[in-house]
Formats: sequence, C-alpha cells, structure tokens
Amino acid sequence: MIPVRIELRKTGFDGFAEVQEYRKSIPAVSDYGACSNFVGTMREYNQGDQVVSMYLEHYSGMTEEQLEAIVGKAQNDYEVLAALLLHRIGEVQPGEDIVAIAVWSTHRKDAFAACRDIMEALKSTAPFWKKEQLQNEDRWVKNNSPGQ
Amino acid sequence: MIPVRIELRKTGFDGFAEVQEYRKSIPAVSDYGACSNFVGTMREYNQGDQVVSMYLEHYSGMTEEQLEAIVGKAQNDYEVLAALLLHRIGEVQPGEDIVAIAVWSTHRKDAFAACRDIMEALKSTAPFWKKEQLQNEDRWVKNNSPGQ
Amino acid sequence: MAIKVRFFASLREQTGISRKQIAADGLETVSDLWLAVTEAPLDETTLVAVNKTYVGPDYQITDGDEVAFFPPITGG
Amino acid sequence: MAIKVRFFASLREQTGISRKQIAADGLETVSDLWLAVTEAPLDETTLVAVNKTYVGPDYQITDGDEVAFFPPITGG
Repeated sequence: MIPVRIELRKTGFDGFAEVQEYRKSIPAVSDYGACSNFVGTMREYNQGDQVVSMYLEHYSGMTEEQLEAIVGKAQNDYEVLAALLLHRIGEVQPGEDIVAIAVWSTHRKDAFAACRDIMEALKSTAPFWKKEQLQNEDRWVKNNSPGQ
Repeated sequence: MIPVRIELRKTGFDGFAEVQEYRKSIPAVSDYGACSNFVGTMREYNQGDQVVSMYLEHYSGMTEEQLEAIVGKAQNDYEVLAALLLHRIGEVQPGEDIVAIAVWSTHRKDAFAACRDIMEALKSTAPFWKKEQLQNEDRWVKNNSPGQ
Repeated sequence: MAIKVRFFASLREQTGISRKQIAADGLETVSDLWLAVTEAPLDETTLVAVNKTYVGPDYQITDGDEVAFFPPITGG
Repeated sequence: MAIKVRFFASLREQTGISRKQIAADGLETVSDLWLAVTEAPLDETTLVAVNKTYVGPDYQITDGDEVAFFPPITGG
C-alpha cells in the first residue's frame, strides 16, 4: 500500500508546512526523486470585489469519496509513490490556504502530471461550493474555469 | 519589482520548509491564489546501483546567470507574482533535497506552467554536474532526459 | 417509495430545502423528482448525485435513494 | 591573444585541466582552441560557453575571453 492521505480540514493550515510534516511520515530515504506540490490560497479580491471572508460548503461523504476516486485515478494513470490531498471546509479568511496537493514519484514527469490532473479533477468533480462575503452582500461563486 | 529569490546552497535544506519560510517574506494577503512547487530529492538508487553520496559541481557565475535567465523567461511567458529557486551544490546525501522551485500566480494555470518550464529549462541549460559515489566506484551522471 | 432529497449551496437557498423525505410514488427519474419538488424543469447546469454518485437527468430512482441536486462546483 | 580555458566535470578529469591561460595566437574559433588544447576534434555533445554564455562550435574567440568546455549538464 502506498501512503495516501486525504483530509477535509475545518481550521487554518499552511499548505507547505503540511506537506513538510506529511513527508516525515513516509520513508525518509525512498525511491522518490520528485515531488510536485500545489497550494491554492484565498485571494482578497475576486472579480474586482474585496472579499471579506468565504464559506466553503461540501457534501459530507460524497466529497471524500470523490477525492479518493480522483487520487485513485492518478495512481492508476501515473507512478505515484505517495500523495497528500488536504482541502479546507467552513469559514475561510483571505490569505489562508484552501487546498494543498502533493504527489511523490521517482521522476518529475509523473509527479507534475499527477498533481496537475488531481487539481483539475478536484476543480471539476469534487463537491465544494464557495460563498463569498463581500462588504455589503453575499454571493455564491458561479463556477470554476477549466485549466485556469 | 516582483519578489524573486535564486540561491545556490552548500548545506542541506528541506524544500518545503524553504518555500514556507520564503512565503512569509512576500505580502501575506496578496493577489496570489496559486503556488506550484517542485522539490527534487536525491534517490538512494540510480540505474540499479546504490548511491552512497553525490557531488554537485557547478560553474560559479554562469550557473547563477543561467538560473536568473530561466526565471526571467518564465516571468516573461507567464504571470509570475513571486518565485523561489533554490539548488544544492557540493556533497549531497541520499534523501536530501537537490532543488526547490516555487512559483506564485493569481491562477493555477500560469503557476503550473511556469514551475514546469523553469524545471525543464534548469535540467537542460543550468550548468550543474552530478558525480555519484557508488560503493566501489565513482561515476559522472551521463545526461538528463528531457521531460522525465 | 421513500426518497431522501437534498439541495446544496445556492439551490438549497433558492428552494429553502436542505433535506426532505418525499413519498415519490409515480416518479421515475431524477428529473421527475426535481419537477415534483421545485415545480420547474431541471436545468442542465444542475448536477445530480444518487447515493453520492453522479448520475444523468434520466437516472431511474428507487426506494431508499438519496438524491442530491447542486449547482456547478467551485472548490480548490 | 590571451584566452582563459576552463574544463568542468568529466572533461576536467579527462584533460587533467581545470583552468589554464593559453596564448591562442592563430586560433579563430572555440573548436580550434579545443583542438589545440586536447589534440582531438571537438565532440558535438560537448557544450561551450564564452564569458559564461553558451556559444556554438564556430564562435570566434577574442583576446581576454574565458572559454569553458563541459559535458551535458545533469542538475535538478
């Protein structure tokens, strides 16, 4: 069994610190020579408006199952020696991390491709919805643009 | 001026800890929503042989200039809001990180592409040479395969 | 038959329904179910999951199903 | 003219030369320089930099140049 951790987190985290910590839990000197890591962070401005805070809704049970399927597909398509997928839920403040993905592989090609594919699949199939609190109103974010 | 740090390091480092630290030096709540990060680590085995340690030679002056040109090209080709490029030199042990690249952008597309391009350019144009110490002999690594 | 219907995000706010148990006798597909609950035709941008798996608008519902309707997802 | 020649990595070990000052009078290109120093033709896999910039095998050397020869690079 390769090490995989998938987690929804209610409280703030530093994506890079999480990846660093996670790596300590997998064999120290292993066959991995490459790690591609992605960290998505809440911006203060979206579509020209200042965002005071954001609420991340999810579908408990289905969201976890989708994330497992997404990482499973990457393991199927690429050489994945270890993987971490951490996603924030609940109330989020600007500057806080929303998602952290890390994929370890022997070489960079598979690490980059698997990390990228997981991120794209997460954006298109994992049930999360963002509601932005602006200064005078709330709004649901309409949709994610593919590949942007 | 966007924040860019390029550094050759003689001593061991944790790539993720470096990226985490570096992020603290750039504006905390900024326009960046995406960071693509790559960490390359020395493997214990290469081409079927156990590698006891490795020596990373470089061309002082030219290596730094090449790395600056590589990051400069990425800034030209993509929206880059901040970038870190850290590369090990000298004696390296298995399990130690060799290279850490991090690129911040507003959206993931540019972050992923810039990080990937920097890594490919580094592998093909930055003057570094690896000499592996095996158990009974030394050998120079022959070449980097494009995109692997 | 008994169907558990759930709405998420903007659809939850628009319908005013988070979760609801429906006696869905005479209904065949998830589209029928949507029409019965919201009194409007199912929009093609609306995503549907039955028992936490994505399905198409013509998916046949059966007794005990949990049917969820939600808008385009915006995570990551 | 005075040229500073440098060899790196496996080429440094093969030639036994790390850096060397050459009176390169009569030599025109970096290929000529290589031939004069190593007594063999320049291999097409060998990389050449003049004053820390990559150049081709026909690059004309001038007084004071630092010419470096090295094998394919293997960083990252």
